[in-house]
Parts: sequence; structure tokens; C-alpha cells
Amino acid sequence: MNPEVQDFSWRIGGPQGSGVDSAARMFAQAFAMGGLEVFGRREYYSNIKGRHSYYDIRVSERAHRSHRDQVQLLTTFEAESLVRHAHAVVEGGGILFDEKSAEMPLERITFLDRRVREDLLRMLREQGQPETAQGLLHLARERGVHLFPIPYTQLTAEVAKAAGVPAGLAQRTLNTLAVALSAALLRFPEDYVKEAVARIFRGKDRVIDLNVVAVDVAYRYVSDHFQEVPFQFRLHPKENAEPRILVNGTQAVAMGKIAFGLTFQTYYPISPATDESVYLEAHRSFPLKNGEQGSVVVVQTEDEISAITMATGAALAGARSATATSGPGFSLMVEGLGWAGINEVPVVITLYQRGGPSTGMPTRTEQGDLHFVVEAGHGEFPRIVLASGDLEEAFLDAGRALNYAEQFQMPVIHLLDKALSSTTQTVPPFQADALPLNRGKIHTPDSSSSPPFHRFQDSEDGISPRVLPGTPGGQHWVTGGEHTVEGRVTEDPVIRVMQMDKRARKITTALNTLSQEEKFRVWGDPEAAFTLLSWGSTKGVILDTLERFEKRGIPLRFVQIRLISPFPAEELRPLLDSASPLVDVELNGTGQLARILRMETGREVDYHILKYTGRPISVEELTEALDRILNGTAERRIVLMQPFE
Amino acid sequence: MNPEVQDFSWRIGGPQGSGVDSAARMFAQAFAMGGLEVFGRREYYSNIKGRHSYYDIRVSERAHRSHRDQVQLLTTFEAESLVRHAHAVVEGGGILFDEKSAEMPLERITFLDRRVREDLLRMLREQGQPETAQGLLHLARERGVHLFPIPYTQLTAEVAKAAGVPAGLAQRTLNTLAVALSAALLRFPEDYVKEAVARIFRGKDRVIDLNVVAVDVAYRYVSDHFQEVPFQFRLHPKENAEPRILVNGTQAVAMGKIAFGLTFQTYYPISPATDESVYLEAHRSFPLKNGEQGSVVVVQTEDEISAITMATGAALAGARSATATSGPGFSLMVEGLGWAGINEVPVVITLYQRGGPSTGMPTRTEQGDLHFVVEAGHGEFPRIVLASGDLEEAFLDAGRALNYAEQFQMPVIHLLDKALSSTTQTVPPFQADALPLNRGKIHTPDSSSSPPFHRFQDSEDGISPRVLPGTPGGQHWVTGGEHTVEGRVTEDPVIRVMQMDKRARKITTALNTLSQEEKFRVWGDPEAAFTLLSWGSTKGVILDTLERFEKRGIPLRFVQIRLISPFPAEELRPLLDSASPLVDVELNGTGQLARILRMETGREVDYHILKYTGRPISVEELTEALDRILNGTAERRIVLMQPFE
Amino acid sequence: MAQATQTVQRNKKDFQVDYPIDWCPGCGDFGILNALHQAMAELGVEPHKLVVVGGIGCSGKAQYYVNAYGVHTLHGRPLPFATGIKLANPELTVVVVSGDGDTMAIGAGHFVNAGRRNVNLTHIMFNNEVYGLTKGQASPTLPLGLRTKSLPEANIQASINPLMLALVSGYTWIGRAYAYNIKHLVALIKEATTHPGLAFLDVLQPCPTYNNIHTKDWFLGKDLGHSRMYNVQDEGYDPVIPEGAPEEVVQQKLQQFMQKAAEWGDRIPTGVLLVNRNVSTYETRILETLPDYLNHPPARRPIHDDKGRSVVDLTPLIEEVRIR
Amino acid sequence: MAQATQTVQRNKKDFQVDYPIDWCPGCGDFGILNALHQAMAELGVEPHKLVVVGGIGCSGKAQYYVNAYGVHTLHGRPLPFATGIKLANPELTVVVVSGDGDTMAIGAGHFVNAGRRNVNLTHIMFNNEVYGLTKGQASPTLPLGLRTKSLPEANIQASINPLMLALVSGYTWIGRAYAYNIKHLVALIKEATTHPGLAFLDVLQPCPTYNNIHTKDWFLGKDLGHSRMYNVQDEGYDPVIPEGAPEEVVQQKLQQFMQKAAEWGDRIPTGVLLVNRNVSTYETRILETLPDYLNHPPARRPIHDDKGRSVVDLTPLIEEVRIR
Ligand SMILES: Cc1ncc(C[n+]2csc(CCOP(=O)(O)OP(=O)(O)O)c2C)c(N)n1
Ligand SMILES: Cc1ncc(C[n+]2csc(CCOP(=O)(O)OP(=O)(O)O)c2C)c(N)n1
Ligand code: SF4
Ligand code: SF4
Ligand SMILES: [Mg+2]
Ligand SMILES: [Mg+2]
Repeated sequence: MNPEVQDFSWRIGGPQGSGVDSAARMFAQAFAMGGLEVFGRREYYSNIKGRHSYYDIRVSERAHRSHRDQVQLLTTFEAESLVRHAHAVVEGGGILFDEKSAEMPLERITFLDRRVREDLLRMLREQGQPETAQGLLHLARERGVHLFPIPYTQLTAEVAKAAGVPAGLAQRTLNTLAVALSAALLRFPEDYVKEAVARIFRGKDRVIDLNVVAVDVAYRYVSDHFQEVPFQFRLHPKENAEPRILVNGTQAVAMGKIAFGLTFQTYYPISPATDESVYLEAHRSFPLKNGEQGSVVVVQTEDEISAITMATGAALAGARSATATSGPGFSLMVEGLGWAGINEVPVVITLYQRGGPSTGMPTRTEQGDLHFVVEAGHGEFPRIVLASGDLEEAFLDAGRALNYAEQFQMPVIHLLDKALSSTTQTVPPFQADALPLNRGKIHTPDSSSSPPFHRFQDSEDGISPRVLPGTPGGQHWVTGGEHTVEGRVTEDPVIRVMQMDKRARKITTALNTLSQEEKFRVWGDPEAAFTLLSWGSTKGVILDTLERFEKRGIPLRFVQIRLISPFPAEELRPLLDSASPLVDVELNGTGQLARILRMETGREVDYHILKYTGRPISVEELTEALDRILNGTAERRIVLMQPFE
Repeated sequence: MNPEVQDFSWRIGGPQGSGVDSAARMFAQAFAMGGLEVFGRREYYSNIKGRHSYYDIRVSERAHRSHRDQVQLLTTFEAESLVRHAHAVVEGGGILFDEKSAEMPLERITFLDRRVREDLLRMLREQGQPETAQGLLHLARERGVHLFPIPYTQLTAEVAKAAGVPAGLAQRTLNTLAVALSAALLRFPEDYVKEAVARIFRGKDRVIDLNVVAVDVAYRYVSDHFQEVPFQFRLHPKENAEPRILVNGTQAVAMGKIAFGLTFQTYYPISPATDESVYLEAHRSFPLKNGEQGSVVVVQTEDEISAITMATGAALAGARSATATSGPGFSLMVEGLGWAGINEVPVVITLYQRGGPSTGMPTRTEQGDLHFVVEAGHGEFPRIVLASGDLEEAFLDAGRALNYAEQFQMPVIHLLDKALSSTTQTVPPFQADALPLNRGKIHTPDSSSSPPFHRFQDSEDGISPRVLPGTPGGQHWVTGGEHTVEGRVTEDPVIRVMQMDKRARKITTALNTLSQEEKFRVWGDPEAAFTLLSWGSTKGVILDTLERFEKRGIPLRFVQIRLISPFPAEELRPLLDSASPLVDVELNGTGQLARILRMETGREVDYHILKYTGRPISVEELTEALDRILNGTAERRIVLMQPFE
Repeated sequence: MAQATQTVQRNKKDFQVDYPIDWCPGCGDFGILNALHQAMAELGVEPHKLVVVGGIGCSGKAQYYVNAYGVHTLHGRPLPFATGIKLANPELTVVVVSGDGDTMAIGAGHFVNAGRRNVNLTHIMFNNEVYGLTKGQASPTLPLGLRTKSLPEANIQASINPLMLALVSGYTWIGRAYAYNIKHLVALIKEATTHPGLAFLDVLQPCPTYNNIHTKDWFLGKDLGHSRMYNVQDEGYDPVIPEGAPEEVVQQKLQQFMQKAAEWGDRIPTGVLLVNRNVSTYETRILETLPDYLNHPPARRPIHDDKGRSVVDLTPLIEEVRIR
Repeated sequence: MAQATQTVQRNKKDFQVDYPIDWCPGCGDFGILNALHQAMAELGVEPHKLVVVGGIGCSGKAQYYVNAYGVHTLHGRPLPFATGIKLANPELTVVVVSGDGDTMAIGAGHFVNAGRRNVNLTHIMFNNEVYGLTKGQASPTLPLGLRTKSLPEANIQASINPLMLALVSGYTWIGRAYAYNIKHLVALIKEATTHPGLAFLDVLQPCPTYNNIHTKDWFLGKDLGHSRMYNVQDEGYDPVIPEGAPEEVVQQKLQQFMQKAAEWGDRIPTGVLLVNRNVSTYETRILETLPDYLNHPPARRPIHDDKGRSVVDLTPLIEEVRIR
């Protein structure tokens, strides 16, 4: 084991609302400021306070894009995190825990799911261990994990004393203590932790001072007590590292929307989409290059039907307009989507998928809505469905979605998922000029022309010039009914066929206009026959796994589909023909992309690797599944599941 | 030409709200009472009064199930119907029209669609005809069509005189006059017309008397004036004909629902679904075999979201429960559908498809919602989608849908379309015992068992026993969230997979349980390689066309898919393997069934015959398209369109 | 922030279009349409600055019959569509035309929540107590127990009082008119349109085809010998809550409103029933934190330069999350 | 047609279940849940005849914590679900628990139209002025201009008065209680449940996590030195509109109600504010044409014989359309 790790995973767990989030952010920032690359993954229940949540921060010199099942260091304050995650710590790794939590009987941990409790108890009984957190710690120690019991009460008392504040206040430094203890164990310079403290509590000087004291106390405690423990993982700051921002998925999309011209956004709160709109609300005003203020008008609507129809109204009036939602909200938007479709209105729906069906698992991830969004809406109308695989794509795709909508005059669904939305990662700073803006055919009738304007004029590429309300001489109608060129409802069979065909033609136009890069990307060894097929947030774990196999001398290829509708069937043909085996990787139960692939190309995939527990796939899981395929022991359908995630 | 027609088509046109409907019903009844089989097709605008509507009644000795483009007799009172349909009358056929309407210039016909007007005017100009209805009559006469100008004002005056009523009242017999004139031209015994009058106006003796006078006047007028016209079509009553009822699609479904145990129905008005619910409201009370009163509680809700969720609530409580809607309403039901899916609630949605997308063409037909309903809802859950091809299937399938829902504990979508809903046809009387009722696993816990009841217990066939609220000891929960066996929300990965797999297993159970007949039917020559593939209301025209080809010695085969979800892929395999060519026939623009077929089986169809003008396919259209395929002149995608429908 | 101001002399004809109208003969909708044409002309609205947003129903078709930008939306959704249009481009005069089913059944949630915003829109509800376009089912304004022509049984759902619902929702201008009293209707549409905020006009609209109970004759009180309707302004009713009115004045005005709103049957109040100047518009509230909103509203803000590059300076947002 | 009648002696424990509750410490929801347990016990409802129907939100989770048939529905939809359950089996006692967002935003259309039906349901709204479960956004009951903890800007939408909305919608029993005044709350839930018709109970529910303005302290008037809340019954307020009351009595009661409903701020009325016995329930209206409805409601009508054959005699329906 090389203690100077290239690739380190830290996990912190605790009840929702107890500050696990900000601890993790502090940890991530400290190491990121130290020049390292950081990838964070967050898991939590659909609950405000009390239920278990945890955060994994993966730190490494080169960027990683996925989480690992096994961590080097687990940090907890209470029993539940301990019992849920002790098993995940690698040999030689460590567990930092409140010494008082060890004696907690499993029976008394309130929110431990019954099945989890029963499985753990069975294990403890089988191993002859006490039915407490301690039992699991024993087992970990037996596996070679180092235990770091921490007297948190004593440490906060020290903080209180050193800072000269009441004990109650010092209590609030618990998370900082935990982060600093962890960093200290890794021998990471404490200045970075202090800098992170200063950032997190920016503007609150007294709080910063207090927490800086806590960092000192923690570092001191580690050097006083754990010098002898042979916990050998080390992380070192890197000099002259590239510039980085630390953002999550909802921020990346929101920043992309702002950067690429959004002026109107509607939303109805829903996990995990809300954060994007709240970010936009908080950043609704921003500078323009000419020194003026730019703005986005953000409206919290009464429901998602209002959200989609209001956003469509704004788009019709000429705003770059979008809404953001998740499964249940999208289900309610379907009628509105069809209206935008038949009226060729450029509106963007940012869809953060979560565990379904129905309310499902609101704070867990899934790629369960793909086929639905492709077919959503009664009747037939074209739409664009675009899926981002990571934060940088999310930022740019937010802009592409807005461009496509106006360019092709159709609703665009930008697909993400909970995993991506809550992924926190260091990435190069986003650039507002990374993408030119394209507003499509916006037309101003000349003064000689008189209304009605022929908004839905037949055209070769299917796209007709549009005139915005308020433009003199451009009066016309729009309607959810089938319509004439001037937008009046009609039931004339000839006009019907013309309009249906005109709208359908935009599919071809889009396919012909977009670059291959925008439709799909090929990663890994482009000549490899062994081909992974996937879309969306699984990109990260697949790329990380590809590297592993590459190191093992096994070349794999990954086809990342980005444009799902219209589907780039023809261009994929050569890749499909040379793929053997073709392995579908998806976060759902039925292999939705594979079904679409077969529908569009006839090609059936050879294997499905599916996970539908609501959690993302880890490198270990994917590696093992691929190994089984490679060594011929795999079933056609491989279902991944981690019982303690 | 054989004047003793086996197969006669009559068309009546007129403004919406002017009684065209009841005239058509009277005509249909008269001939049906005369022992003949009747098929009626109705076309109308989304409008209450004024726009053009028409009704085709096809009368024949053997049952037909589709309309024809060409009619033998056209009956009109006003210019619009005349100019729209004169072209559709066959050589040797006739046009009955108000002599006053002939002089109407096309320019002055208010509701003639601009495109129709322009096409007709162009034709008239090319042919050197006056730009009036008269011009079109001339062209018809040139083609060998007999013209029957009727002095309606004079006839109603005669009626007034003969019946001793004011002229205004006699005016109301216009429709009866038209029907009787038509019947008289066919030399059909006037007693049948009088009987039809008596039925239509049942209970209103004075109205009957008046209209009987009108029948006499009409018959007399024909024998006085048209004896010499060589219009040679004749229809003769048939003795000892089988018992028949005359119903339309919404009635067939409503009767099926009542017959097979529906007790609760919700609806929000929408064309063309409303009529079903209005029928149920009007027939909400009916006798049971034991002499008690049975009933259906019908609730008009505030919207379709309420309709699906209220129906689901009732189903949960134990009612056989359904709702009925059309595209826009279904789009709003998607979230509710998912809830019923994850909670395994037996609720039925009867979906009458209409022209889409969005508001589309509310009173025109389409098979545009197929793929949508199969995928509707975020996340993954099983559902049954069942499509009826004709009125008898509609009746039985209404019962099957209710059975399937309870048997497999899932939402069932029963698909019909506007064409079927407004098809009026003679069929053998429906039987309430044609189908046994199956309520599935309804469970009563024994008194020793204590709650919570394990509603979502894992089970081999995926179906868990359900307990109805109100049952002692059966308390449990249901939730749109992923849930434990007792129905409490959970995010446990192990339970998640168990429940997803359990629900998915019901798909296999359903496929294994249902008979082949319930999944698909093969018509025509079962050994023929030339295979038509279709679903829903196109069944009628395909069967009628099959007969034509059979007579020509060309054996064809028709595979009618009835169960769309889950899709009977395996069982279809042998048929697909032997199909050449495989020809898809659908009323939509993209060949949705064919897409599903390819997704489910990999098999691509060789030809698409598609119609998406909102009108059903005629025998002539289908025949011609098939001929083109047979003689090798067809494109892969054949789009049908009648410009004057 | 009034929706429209007198600028050009316009004629009613400027707002008419040359297409056939497919309402039933005698339908009250004709009256409302005429009044709308006339009102827009008298206000001097420019047709290209007028957006008429219709719901689905016979009523919603009104937007086809106006020379303007016409938006035929979805059943129940004209308000959110209109809100999006207006907020994106506040220069436009936006008039919503919708049915009672559209507004109070499927659209009730939007109605209630639109009131919370008080966006500067004019909402004209065609109140015929039935679902015209779907052939005469009961709408939420049909009283309990009535059985209009096409109902298989008497209505078993009670009616909503639209005036009260508008009040409770927060509409700041509320009026009622009668479809055939065009002069009055014109005046009310004008006032509703110039009111800075969300205006609701309940128009009693006979549907000769399906509502055989509350007919023209009934409204005109052929049975009583006098019209059932009266104009509250004729009786000196003052609907205005002035800006900054003390709470007791507000309460008194609301009480007065509620008394009027409760009247029905033999005496039906019409006229301007509430003008609440005491509530800010949504647009004003936006201005508080986005002072440039009216100069560069969402539909009019330039978003790229000549070369198609974004004009946004992302620096402060990036700095917030910059780590190194 | 009261929903519940005293039959067995029951204990609050009979309604509790042994699962962890995941509301935040100090959440007002605990008080409401306790009161619900107690009220059901005092009413002697049998747990298996009780159905608790929840919306989505912290509030909607209450149904998990009752020994009953618990139905966790969709956001905004508990009322139609509950209506379906109750109409299918009127023997059940059906209680709806929902949040203010659930009820007045996404569910507002159902709220308004449920009032038109007056089905015999009990609707308890947990009014915390925020969207708890989605992390503290403004709900439709948060007053304009307030900025609770997690809002990036002050609320720019005005609030709905839930009591007034209930009145206008047609709820026939309307009350208000405070989540921590359990005794009063128990009494009100009992009364709401025994009221024959649709009952709405607005429960003021502090959300210590997100609503840092209208807190426990605020309600109790720590700043004023006296509780902001008072019980209208203590002041002799009589909420009852008796059956067959003359119109003027009805109007007077409504006026009285509206005055109370308008109070807020330093004096907040709680208690029973309206009991309208003058309106029939939906169930009664069904009975008028389906006299057998209560004996064989939709969930309980046998539909097949031993052999699975339908018990329906289709003859009259067939005869209607028989041609020969
Ligand atoms: C989602 C949806 N449900 C139902 C319909 C069918 N529909 C069309 S118009 C209408 C009702 C019209 O009634 P109202 O709003 O009162 O307008 P009116 O025709 O009376 O003017 C309905 C239910 C629809 N178009 N969309
Ligand atoms: C269709 C839909 N949209 C949004 C959500 C997300 N959501 C869950 S709870 C909630 C709001 C909860 O607020 P409230 O009803 O006031 O209940 P509280 O949590 O405050 O008790 C929302 C918007 C959802 N579940 N479904
Ligand atoms: S149905 Fe009624 S509302 Fe509709 S157009 Fe006819 S008269 Fe007017
Ligand atoms: S967020 Fe508020 S309402 Fe929800 S549980 Fe916590 S305190 Fe209660
Ligand atoms: Mg109406
Ligand atoms: Mg709330």
C-alpha cells in the first residue's frame, strides 16, 4: 500500500441538518485550495432533520469523476454513521468517531432502516460481536482499520476555553473539528483548513476566529495522540495548480443559463431541481460586459403546469426562457410541452431526474425518465432531448439547450439527474464565450407587409421565421389546435399534412445541423470492439473505469449518447457494427437507452449493467461487472446493488 | 352495374346543429330494421353550430366495418355540403339537394375552408364552370350522376297543410323529408322509415304524427317526379334477420363498463370521450339480476388530475373504478398514473384518441397516443395497454380492462379513438355474461393477524394480496414513494430492488396469463406471407379490404395487435419471421406501433401506410396503397390523404 | 403601469378581422367581442401591442377574432401563459378571454395564485354557467340543483361566486357586466385594461344553445317586468380603495363589496365593484430589486453582441466559487 | 351522515404506531399529530375504519404516524383521492392532512372545487407559511414582503387567506387552531370530523426550521406580553348557520365570519368560525337519485355471482338500442 495516495476518499456521515454538508464543503475546499482535484458525492434522505446523510469527498492529483465504495477515512459523530459505513473503510484506513457513540446499541439507533439493522445484527451475531456500534468497530479493527476515538466533548471544551466563548457556542465547531482532525491525520498543512474556514464563514469574522481555534485544537489533538498510529495515508498540496472553481450540478446549469442569455425562468420547488432556481433567484442580477446590469426574472409558480405554460408564454414573447423540474413536475408539464411543440415555441425544460416512479425516492438518483421524455405528450411533435454527462457539459449544455430551442423552434429537454445535481467538483472556470448564441429565425416584417403574418409558413428546413408580439405588422395567431400558416385553427386535411410534415422536417434539420460531438462522444480506445453505451451522469464512473482497464491493458470504448431525440441512428451505425460486445450501462431497471437504440437502429445490446437503487455506480461496481462480462460469467442483465449505501 | 346493391353508401351533410345526426340515425335505423347491416361514420368540426358536418351510412346485407370514399347517394340541404361532396358520388349515383342552394357562389359559403374553396374554384375555372354550387353539379352530371333538385320549401308547405300545422313547425321535418326522399329513391318500403320515425321521437306522439306525414309527402314526391330518372340503386328489406342493436363506440364501452361491474366513474368533459360518461350518468341506475338496483356513481370533476386521482382513490377503497378521457386530459393524468402504478391500484383509463398534438383536432381521429401511453410517467412501472378494433371488442375490452386492472393490480389504459367512438353500427346484442369477472387477490386478514398488513409482500407472480380500507386488522399504508412491504416510504436499496422487481414481474405474469386471442388476432389467410400489421380502429377497413383481395385471389394476412403493453414479442415471432412484406397500417405520422415492434422484437416493417389527416382510412385508399405495394411502385412510407374529407 | 394609454385615434374596425366567426347565432360571445373591439379602439391600443390570450372553450375562440397577437392556449391555462407574456414584455397590453369552466374548474388554481401576484393583466371571463364547447355540461358557476338542457340530472355541485373568488384571490379590480349591454361592457373593459394590476371582469353571457335557464329573457327579467341587472354605479357605489387607505377604510370597502357580491336572483349587481389601489403590482415588486426591469425586460434584453458572443460578464459568479 | 360516532372506548395509543417520526425537533406537526390521535380516540373511531390521506410535504407524512389506512398521495391531490375513497365507501372516516403549499398552491383548484361538492371529509391544513419539505420556500400563506430564513429575497407574492378561500369555495365547517394548543385542537378536530360535510381546519403550525418570523414566540406574543391568539368561542361567537336559516341570517353569519377571517397580526382568532348546516352533502345529493347508494356504495356492491358472472341485468340498456 502506497501511503502517498493518488486517490483518496473521505466520508463524513451524520444526521441531516447537522452540518455534514458544510463540513464536506470545508474539507473539499481545503484540499482544492491545496491544488488537488476534488470530487464530492452527497447522499441524503427525503427529510429535513434527523435522517442519515453522508458525503464522500474524493481527492486526487488528477481529476476523478466518480465515487468509490471504499473509503480511506470515515469521520462520524454518532452511531448511525458508524454502523452504516464502518464496513466501507479499507484495510489500513481509519475511522474517526465520537468515543461516546461506540456503546450505542443498534436497536436504539432511531432511523436505521429495519432491514439494515437486521442485516447488521445478523452479521454481528454471526461474528460473536456485541450488538452495538462497538461491534462494528471491532470488526473493522480486525480487518486492519485504525480506530480514532475522539472525545469531542473535551475538544469543544478546549475550544471554548482557548477562544474564551461559552461551551454552547464552541459546540458549533464540531464539524470544523472533524474536518481538521481528518486533515491532520493526513498531515495536510493546517493553513489550508483555516483558509477553507475563512471562505466558508466569509463575512462572519467572529465565527472564523472561533473555528480557526478549533482547527488548532484538532491539529494539536492529533499530533498529541495519534502520532503512533500507523495510519499512513498522506495528502500533499500541489504547487502551481491550474485555476479551479468548485461547483455542483445545479450551479453549473444555472451559471450556464445566465452565461448564455436566459432572461426568464419559472419553477415550482421540487427536489433535486429547486437549487438551480434558488441560485438563479439569488443571482438574478449580474453585470454585463457593457457595464449595465443584466437580469433574469425568476418566478416561483403555483405548480408545474403554471411553470411550463408561463415559461412558454415568456418564450413566445421573445424571452430566452426556461423552467427546471424533476419527475413529478415533468409529468405535469406534458400537456404544456405539446403546446410548445405544435406552436414551435423555444422553451427549455431542465429535468433533474430522481428515483421514480411517482414520488419514488426524491433525493436519490435515477435515469428513469428517458423514454418518457422522448415520447411525452399525446400526438406527435418534435423535441430535442439532450443529456449532460458531467458538470462541464452541464454548463455548456444549458447554453446549447437555449440555442437549440431558438434555432430549431422547439421545446428542448435538458436531462440531468440527482447524482449530477449534487456532484461537487473542481473544474476549470466556466467561460461565458465558450459558445456563440444563436437566436434562430427572428423576423421583423417590413413596413409594407400587412398582417396576418404567416408564422407557420411552409419551409424547406421546417423552420419558419417568427415574429415577436409587439412587432408592428406581425400580428398572427398561435394555437394548440392544428393551424393554417397564419396560426388559425384548421381541420383541413391538406394543411394538416403540410404542418405535420413541416414540423417533422425539423428533426432532419437538427440532425443535419448539429455536430457529431453534440450528438455523441466516443471515449477510450476508438478501435476497441468492447463497447460501453451510456448517457448522462454515468459518464464519470465509466471514464474512471475505462482508465483502470486501460492500465490493465484492456482497451475499452465508450459511446456516450448526448442527443437522445432526435436519435443519431445513422451516424452511430459504424460504431454499432463494430461493437462486440455492446454493453449498456444505465441507472434504471429496463435499459431505456438500449430500448431506444433498438427501436432506432435495430441493434440489441449484448449486456445490460443496471443499477436502480437510487445511488450512482461506483468504480468498483462497474469494474467487477465488466470483469464478469470479460471472463464470460455474466448474465445478460447485471443488476448492481450496495445494501448499505 | 348491379342496381340491387349489396353495399350501399349514403351521405348526408349539413351545418353542425342542423339535425344531420338525427337524420343519419333515422336512416340507419330504417334500414337496420329492414334486416340490413348498417355502418355509420360521422365527421364534424370542433364547433357547436354552423360548421360543416357529415354522416356516411353504409348499408349492406353482410356487415361492413368501414366507410367508402365514394357514395351512391348524397343528400344535402345547403350549398356547402353540395360543393364539398358532389365529387364523391359514383357514376350512376344521385345527389338530392335543395334547388335553392345550387346558385350559391362558392365565395359566399361562410365556413368553406379557404384551401378547399381555392381548390374547388381552380377546378371550376379549369372546367369552365360557374363558380357556384351549380358548377359542381354540372361536373357531377357530366360524370353520370343523377341530380334530384328538391323544392324543400314546397314540400314543407305540403307537410304543413297535410298535417294542419303552421309552416314553422313543418320546417322541422326537413331531416325526415331528406331521409324519406332518399329511402324512396331506393324504393325501400316506407313503413320502415315510419317505424324509424316512431323510434327516434319515441314518447312525442305529435312529433311522430307530423314526421309520418313528411314521410308520406316525400315518398309521394319521389314517385310523382323521379320515376323516369334512371337512378337504379335498390335496397330490399331482408326477412328473418338476426337480432341487432345499433350502437356507437362510446355506448359500447359504457355498456361494457356497466355490464362488467363498474361502480365508480370520474370524468372531465372532453371530446370525444365525454359521451361515454354522459351515457353512464344517464344510465347510472340499472337493474341487477336479483331485482335490486345497481348503480354507478359518476362524478364530473374539476379537471383530469382530479379525475384520475379520484378514480384511483375509489379503486383503492375497493370500487371497480374508471375514468375516460382524450389526449389533453390523458397528458394531465400522467402523474396520477404513476401513483397508481407504484401502488398497484386497479384503475382503468379509457382513452379516446383524437388528432394531436396539443389541442390538435379535437373532433377528428388519430392513433397518435400509442407510444406515449406505453411510456407515460416518470420512472418505471408496469401498466396494461389494450386496444379495441371494433364495437364488439370495445364492449368486451371495457370488461377485460376492469378485470386486468384487478387481476394484475395495475393501471390499465383502454385505447380507442374518435373514429371508433363515433362509429355507429349494427351488432349482435351485447351479453353481460360474455366475460367472467375476476377481482384478483382481495384479501381479508384473519382475526388473529394484527396490523400493519403487508400489502406489498414479495410474491412469485409479483401480485400481492390487497386488503380494502375498512377491513379489520388490515391497516397499512400506500404511498407514491418507494415503500416497504407495509407500504411505508423507504430508501433502502435492498427493498427498492425487491419492490421494483416485484412490480416488473407482473409483466411476465400478465403475458403468461392472457390468452393469445387477448394479445393479438390473426385475420385473413394465416399462411399468407403478405402481412398487414395494425391495431385499433383500422381493423374495420383492413378486414373489409382483405375480403376484396381475397375475392381477387390475393391472400393477405392481418395481425391485429390488441395488447400493446406488455408487448407479446415472443408469441409474434413466428408470424414476423414469415411476414413478407410486413406492412404497417396506422393513423399517425410516425408508425408508432412499428416503432414499438422494432423496439420489442428488432423487426422492422417493410412498408408504412399512414394517414394523419384526422380521418379514418377508406377501403379505396387501403386497396390502392396495397396495390402499389403489390405491383412494386410503392415508397416505403405511403401517406394517405383525401383533400375534401 | 397602466396597460394602455390613449395615443392614436383608432377605430373599432382596426381590431376586426375578416374570418368567419363560428359561435352559435345569438351567442352572448358576440357582444363581448364587439365590446372588446370597441374598447381597444377607444383606448387607442396599437394592434401589434395587443395580445389576446384565450382559454379553451367557445369563449377562448374570441382571440381569433381580433386583429392582434392572438394566443389560443390550453384549457385552464390562459393566466399563466398571459403572465409569462406580460412579464417578458410589459409594454404589451395583455387581455385574457376565458370561459367559466376554463377559469373556475381546471384553471381555479391559477386563478387563485394569479391574484397573489397582481400582474397587470385584464381577465375577461365569459360566464355562461355551462361548458359550451363540450356540449353543455355544468360549469362551476351553475347553481346547485339546476338542470340545463343537456344535463342527464340536476347539477349536484354547488356554484362558485366568481366575484368573491376574485376578491379572496387578490384581484385588485373586479367588475361585472352583461354581454349584451355593450356600452357598459365597453366602459368596463376600458377601465379594467387601464387599471394598473390584475383586473377581473365577470361577464354574464347567455348561451342560447345550452343554458335554457339563465337566458337573455331571464337576465332581462321578462318574468319580473324589469331587468334583473342594475348598475351599482347608478346607485352611487364607490368601489375605490385609495392608495394608502387606512385599514378601516379597506375593511369597510371589502364589506361593501361582499354585500354586493352576495346579491343574485332578482337583483344582480353589475358595474365596477372593487378598485384596490392599495396593492402593488408584481411588476413594481420586481423593480424593487431589478431596477432595470422595465428598460430591459426579459423579451427585450440584448443577449449577444454582433459576433453572437454572450454579453454577460460572468466574473462575479465565477469569483464566488473560485477556489484557486 | 356524521363521519364518526362514539361506539367503543378507545385510547390514544390505539392510533399510535411504532415507527420513528422524522419531523424536526420542535416542529408544530407533533402537536397536530398528537391531537389527531387523541381526537380519534375520543370519537371512538375504529382504526380500520379510519383513512388518513396525506399530501406531499412534512405535513403529509402525518399519515404514516397513525394506525389506520394511510394514503400518502401526490402533491396537491389529497382532496380528490380522499373524495374517491369516501364516495366509494362512505362508512369510512376520512381525514386529509396537507400543507399550505399542497393545499393553496398546487392544490388550490381541487380545494375550490371540493367545496362545491361538500363531501363529508375532514381537511386539516398544516399552515406554516413555507414549503417545509423542499427547504423553506414561500408558501401561499406567507405574507407579501416577508423574508423567511431561506428566501434569497423577500416574498413578492401576496398571501391567500385560507379561511376566506374555504368560505368562498363552500366548505361548510371552518375552524382555526394552533398546533401547540392541543386541547383546543383535539376539540376542533373532533368537531370537524363529526360535522356532516366538508370541514376545513386551518392549523397555525410553527416551523422552527424555516419560518423564523411567525414562530412559537410570535404566536404566543412574547413581544406583546400576551398571546396573539384568542378563542372566538370565549367571546361568545356563534358560528352556526342552522338548517333552513333565512337568507338574512345566513348573510349575517357570513359577515361575522368574514370579519373574523380578516383579523391577523396582534389578534388572531381561533376556534370554530363557521358551521353551515344549510347546505346538503354530496352524499345526500347522490341519494336523491340513487336511493340504494349507502347500502351498496361503489366499494361494497357485489358485482358477480359465485361463478364470477356479472350480476347486472343489461336488458333495459339493450332494449333502448335494440333494432330488431
Ligand atoms: C385538458 C383539457 N380537458 C378538457 C378539454 C375539453 N374542453 C374544451 S372546452 C371545455 C369547456 C369549455 O367550457 P368553458 O370554459 O365554460 O367555455 P365555454 O365553451 O362555455 O365558453 C372543455 C372541458 C380540453 N380542451 N382540455
Ligand atoms: C408535482 C410535485 N411538485 C413538487 C413536489 C415537491 N414538493 C414536495 S413537498 C413540497 C411542498 C411542501 O410544502 P407544504 O405543502 O406547505 O408542506 P410542508 O412541508 O410545509 O408541511 C413540494 C413542492 C412534489 N412532490 N410534487
Ligand atoms: S354553445 Fe353557447 S357559448 Fe358556445 S357558441 Fe353556442 S351559444 Fe355561444
Ligand atoms: S421543516 Fe418545518 S415543517 Fe418540516 S419537519 Fe421541520 S420544522 Fe416541521
Ligand atoms: Mg362556459
Ligand atoms: Mg407548509
